[in-house]
Amino acid sequence: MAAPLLIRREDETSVVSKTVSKSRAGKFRDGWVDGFLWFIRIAAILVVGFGIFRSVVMTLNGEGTSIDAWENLIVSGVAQGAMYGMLALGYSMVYGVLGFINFAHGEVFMGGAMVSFFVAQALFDNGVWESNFALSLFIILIVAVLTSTLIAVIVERVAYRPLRDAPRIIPLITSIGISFFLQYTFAGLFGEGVKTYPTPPDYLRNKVNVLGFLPIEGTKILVMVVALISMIGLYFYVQKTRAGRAMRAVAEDKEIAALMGINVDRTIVSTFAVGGAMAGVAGILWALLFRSISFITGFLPGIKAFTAAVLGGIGNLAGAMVGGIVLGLFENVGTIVVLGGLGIPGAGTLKDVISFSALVLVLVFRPRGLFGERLSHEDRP
Amino acid sequence: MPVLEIRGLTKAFGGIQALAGIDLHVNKGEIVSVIGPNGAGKTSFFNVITGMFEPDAGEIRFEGESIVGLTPSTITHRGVARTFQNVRLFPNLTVLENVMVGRHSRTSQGVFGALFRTKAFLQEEQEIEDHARDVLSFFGSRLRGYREDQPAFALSYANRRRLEIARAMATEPRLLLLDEPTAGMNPKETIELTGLIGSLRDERGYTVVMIEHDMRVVGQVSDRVVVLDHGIKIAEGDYDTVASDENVIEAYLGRPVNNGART
Amino acid sequence: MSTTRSITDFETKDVVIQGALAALAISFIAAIGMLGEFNNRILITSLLSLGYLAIGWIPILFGYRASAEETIEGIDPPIKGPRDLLVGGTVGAIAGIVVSAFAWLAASVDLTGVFIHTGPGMRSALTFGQGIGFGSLLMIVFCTALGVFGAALHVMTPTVRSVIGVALGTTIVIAIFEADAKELFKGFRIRGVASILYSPTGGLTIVSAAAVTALVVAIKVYGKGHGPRVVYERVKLHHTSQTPEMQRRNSWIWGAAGFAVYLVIPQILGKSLSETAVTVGLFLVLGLGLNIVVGQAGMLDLGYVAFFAVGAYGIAMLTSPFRPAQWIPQLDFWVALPIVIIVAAFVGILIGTPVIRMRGDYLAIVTLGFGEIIQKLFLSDWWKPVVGGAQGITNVPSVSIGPVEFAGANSKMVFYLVAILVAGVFVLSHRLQYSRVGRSWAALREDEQVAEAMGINTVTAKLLAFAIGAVIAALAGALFAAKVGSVFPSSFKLLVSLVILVVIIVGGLGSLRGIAVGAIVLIGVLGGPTLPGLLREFGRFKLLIYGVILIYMMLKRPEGLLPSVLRSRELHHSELTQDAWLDKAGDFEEDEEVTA
Amino acid sequence: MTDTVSTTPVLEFRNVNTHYGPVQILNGVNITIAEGEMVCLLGGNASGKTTTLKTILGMVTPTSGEVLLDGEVISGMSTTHIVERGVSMVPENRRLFARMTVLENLEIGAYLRSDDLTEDLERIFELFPRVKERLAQKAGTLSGGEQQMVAVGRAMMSRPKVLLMDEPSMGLAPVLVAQNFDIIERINKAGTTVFMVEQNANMALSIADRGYVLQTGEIVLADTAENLLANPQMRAAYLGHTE
Repeated sequence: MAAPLLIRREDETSVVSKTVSKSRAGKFRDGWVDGFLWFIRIAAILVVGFGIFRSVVMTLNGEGTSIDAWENLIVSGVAQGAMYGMLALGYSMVYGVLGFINFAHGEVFMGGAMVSFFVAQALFDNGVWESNFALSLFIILIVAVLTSTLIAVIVERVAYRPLRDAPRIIPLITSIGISFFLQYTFAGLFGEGVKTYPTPPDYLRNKVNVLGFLPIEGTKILVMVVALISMIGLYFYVQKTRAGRAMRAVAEDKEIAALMGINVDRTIVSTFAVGGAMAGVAGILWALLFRSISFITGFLPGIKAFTAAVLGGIGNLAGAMVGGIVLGLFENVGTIVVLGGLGIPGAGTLKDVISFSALVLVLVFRPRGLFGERLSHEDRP
Repeated sequence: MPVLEIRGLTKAFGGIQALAGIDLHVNKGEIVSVIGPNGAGKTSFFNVITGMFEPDAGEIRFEGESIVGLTPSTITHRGVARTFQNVRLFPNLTVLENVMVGRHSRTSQGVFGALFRTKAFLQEEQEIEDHARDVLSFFGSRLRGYREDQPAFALSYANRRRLEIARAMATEPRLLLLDEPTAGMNPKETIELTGLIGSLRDERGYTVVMIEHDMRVVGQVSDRVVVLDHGIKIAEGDYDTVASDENVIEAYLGRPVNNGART
Repeated sequence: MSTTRSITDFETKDVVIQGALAALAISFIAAIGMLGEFNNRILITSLLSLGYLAIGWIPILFGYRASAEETIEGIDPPIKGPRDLLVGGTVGAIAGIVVSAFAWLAASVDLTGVFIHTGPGMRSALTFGQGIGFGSLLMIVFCTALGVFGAALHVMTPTVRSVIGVALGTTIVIAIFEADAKELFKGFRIRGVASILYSPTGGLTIVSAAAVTALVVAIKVYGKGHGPRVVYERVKLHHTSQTPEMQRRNSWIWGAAGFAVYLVIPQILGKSLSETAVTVGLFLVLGLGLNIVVGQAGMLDLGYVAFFAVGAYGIAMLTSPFRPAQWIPQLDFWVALPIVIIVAAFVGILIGTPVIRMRGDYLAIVTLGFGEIIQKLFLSDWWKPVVGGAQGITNVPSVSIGPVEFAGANSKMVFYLVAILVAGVFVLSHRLQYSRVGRSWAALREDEQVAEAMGINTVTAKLLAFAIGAVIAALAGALFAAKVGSVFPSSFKLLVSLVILVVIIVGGLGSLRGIAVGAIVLIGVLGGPTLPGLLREFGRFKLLIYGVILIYMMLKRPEGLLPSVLRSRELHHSELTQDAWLDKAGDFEEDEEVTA
Repeated sequence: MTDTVSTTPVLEFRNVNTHYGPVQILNGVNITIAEGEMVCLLGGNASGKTTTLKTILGMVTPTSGEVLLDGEVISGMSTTHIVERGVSMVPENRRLFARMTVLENLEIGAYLRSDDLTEDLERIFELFPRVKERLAQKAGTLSGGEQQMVAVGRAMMSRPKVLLMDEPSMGLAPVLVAQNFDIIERINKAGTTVFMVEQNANMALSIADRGYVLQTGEIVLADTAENLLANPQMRAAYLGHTE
């Protein structure tokens, strides 16, 4: 529900003050709730701190996680985090502009990865995959980006645009429906089986000594490089181009943006398109990292990427990337190190618990995220 | 003893000083009007009293006890009720339900009573409904009859304002804060409501603090008028004193721009 | 002025778009394998299969839509006539041509490497088992005819339309629910009817289909003034004109009648129908519970399955002889239940506390996170010594009251328990809604700040909703564990939360009747997250259809099938009136801190 | 149409009625603004000022009557088109894009133009030298007075035929209000037609040429600024005195 134009809107100073006074008022209001929240915060710090401490001590004593394993965990964490980050960008952008969580974004990502799987398969069958991997990668990247963009734009047009003025819980629920629809459409069209991308060439699977001392798997370097390039491209687009400026203006204040003559509808479409394109890139990164894909691949990474977006401060693009990497590290390192350090068995099975706990803790500790800027939407009732 | 006693009340939002050390007291059975230009800090004043914001400094005593730092619901329970400047009803609830919600802090039945329809529960429900109807009757037939079952959003603007006052009355306040009660009403409705505000004091014994822009309303019912400007009390006294105060006229109408000589 | 339009008076572009959309929809249904799979299910012998029903409605719908004009206020719609039929036929023909092209493509290029369902099965279904040439012709004729039929539905008077619609609808429903109808006939000891209606090879015979259709038409035409709606209105009128004493006496009679039906139902329903009824009942309980949190208190909880899991696991851990943690004493169901309820309420408050200050959508995502955390913990090696990890807990004993055992295998008996629970939760929801507590939730949902200013402690009110919702879900879970006899983490996936949410949203958030309808339509007919519904054939496509229904409802009818008054007010009336209000409010310049 | 070109008003309301659902907001409003004029619309709470502006900008379509810009009917057009045709607004409370730099804010004001902006920027720097110093700063970090300059500058970047000002005195300290009105006056003297909605009557009328008074959707007074200032009804409306 857009506030009617010309209703007085808080200026920046009072926005800041509102948070301040709210949090302060909170201390007085519901004593025990705040007490409980503080209890959670302190307990979380103690538990995590203790886990890390014990792990470090164990490593130094030569038991438990080895130095090599630490390195591996960190590198995997960053690479996986870069992928989450790419995906988080889409959540962040849509949230920034329309103010709702687009649950179906994970499916946009899955769609790109799924369609380009068939292209990869074809390239592999023709031998191109082996003989010219760079070209193949480029092709599947383009296919994934185009597919994801197309899905994102269609979804916006068909499902979200008519709901522009509905209470924002309505598009949220709609996006759950779209998520179901896309998942089972892909399952229906392409089958429910798990599809496995052809293996990348050997030189990518071997470890490369970065800076002479840090051995990193080639695919992971590739993932980080692709993510970095996409991020720079996106940054340039959003910060330096006319369209990007319009996008930011619409995100800040749709009504005033319209007053400037910006076509708000078109800008929103382009936001979905860019978010979709980034999801397409993320799909390829997923393919490089995990290689296998099925129709339900999108959902969990989707939710986790939303966590990353929240972690970094939703609406903040650089924050989304950083949030992704923090989450990736948390998920990889945290699982083994914290849970291992605490002596909890079967830490591997608790990976998702770790990421969702991260989500809960972030929202308890710092709802605005690491780099949280307040968006105009957040001030809405 | 004054019902409400305020000392040195201060509240800043970012750099803007909404309230800068306000002193005020309200005696039992008084109607005190707070006037001042927009942005003078009037609504902040209400928000701080009702606990929606906590003051930076200062003391608020209601019936002798400090209410600073209490939650809004506790303050309502103590006996302070308010209306809102921009009319905030529960738009989809019916007129009657809106008022019944106001009885919340004066009633106690919980899940158990509701589930088993205990005698106490049924009695209390009846009491809530009767009281709500009684409060609505204060406005004559305007909110009674078929209107009771209309959703609040279907009411006319003036009726919404009336309903908001009724809802506040249902909390059985000993101090009633009215935020621009006649705004948006036509002259006829304004006159009618002015009379009702008077009878809030005279017949029902409420103590009222009222923010109001319409000086005719202020003039007719106020026992005292307090003028705020930029968070500071610039005048206080009976209506005539305040209305002829040069400072007040200047602050209210605005000074002509000095270099405003046109070519 | 109404005008007759010339036969060529239509926008070519619009017609082509409608035709293309229809073709897309048909090809989609074919490509996901629905057509091929459903084609094996005969509805009317040698006339109609479920597969052709699945695509046949599309040309009808698009033909109807293309011929219908948007009614513009103040301008009389043009007189309907042959032009509309032509438009409908053209749309159908375009659809048929494009679909045939698709069939031809699938026949000449092997697409099955990518689109796995585009093999011979689909091709032969799209060409009616004929060669590609003649088959295409048939498809074009099929679509054109249905397009014309759709347009004809638009052209005919509403009365005729409704007669035809109801007649065809009834016939198709009787055909679709063949298995269930047979079970019912068996229950009523009139098995003979089934053998008359249905052919031994499945499906209605042409004769019986025609007879059913004719019968319904006859009833509709000659039975005017005696239809169910008229009777209902009359009963209602009669009811409202009664004195309170009469009403009270009548409600006793109704109650007794209801109880009798309740006792008899499982005897009539066969095994599979009672199984479905039990599933519907459990989801209805869950839906009503979630409705308290979402519909009444206005907090979108996406992790509701967590409480369902707590209830199920709680009972399993306390009552199963094979419980992994043998140090926990084994208890009787009725002793364990209060413990489970208390634990569930506690978990509800525990999860509720950190989230109640969050804004709506953050609350949704965090509760979703909690739901996932709990499911993953039940699955983990960490908790395995207590909850059994992926192997779950088996041999959960069934519930017994005295000598009567509500055994898991016997769904007829479980029905009795579930029905009591449904009734109890129904009464609870209803009574809460119209009480001081319910009003405080309503106020909270409408405007939290004002609710607080009216003396409502928002923290307590929200946590109360969470706790009550949790307890209701735990009750359903407890019954579920006792019914199935085992609990596995895979029964408590996020999907369950989402399906419950879909049920209450499709039915009508906040409307108890609506939720009942939602549960029956979705869970009963389509099936739950894992369990099949009456339309077993839909198994693989269930969630796809869930998605479509959800999107459609959000776009066209966000208040649900049987909306609560309050909810539709929120969504509709407010569109008009509130605007004016907001604008006025906008003119009231506020002081510094504008409403948050 | 008997109007000759020279007398064609820049902005004109012809008997405009506006409804929200069943509620009538504007009731037969007639307003005429000639080129180069500064006209103010005065009115209390809920008088319909907001709706008047919304109607000009195409966010509300009149149920009857029409709004003309330079003799051309603009009611019914989309906001983008109306802005393109030369209407621009300084919104109440400025509403800059706080997270963008001052320069970006100014550039976005000229979003619909693709020609060179240097000249316009120079013109704005000339009017407000302070703005030039702050170009790289985030708009949200500016002081209230500076923000107002940027807001006016942003609106001027589209080279509007009419500049709408919505409550320029709202929420500002008196010294800033004076500064603000000074800005408006300079803009007007530099040749831009200004239509200002204000409730600070004295202030507005001291710089405007003419004024309209709106009450519950109807124009109740329309006169030159001097006459309005001297009008006893005005004083009555604003302080409740009947003199």
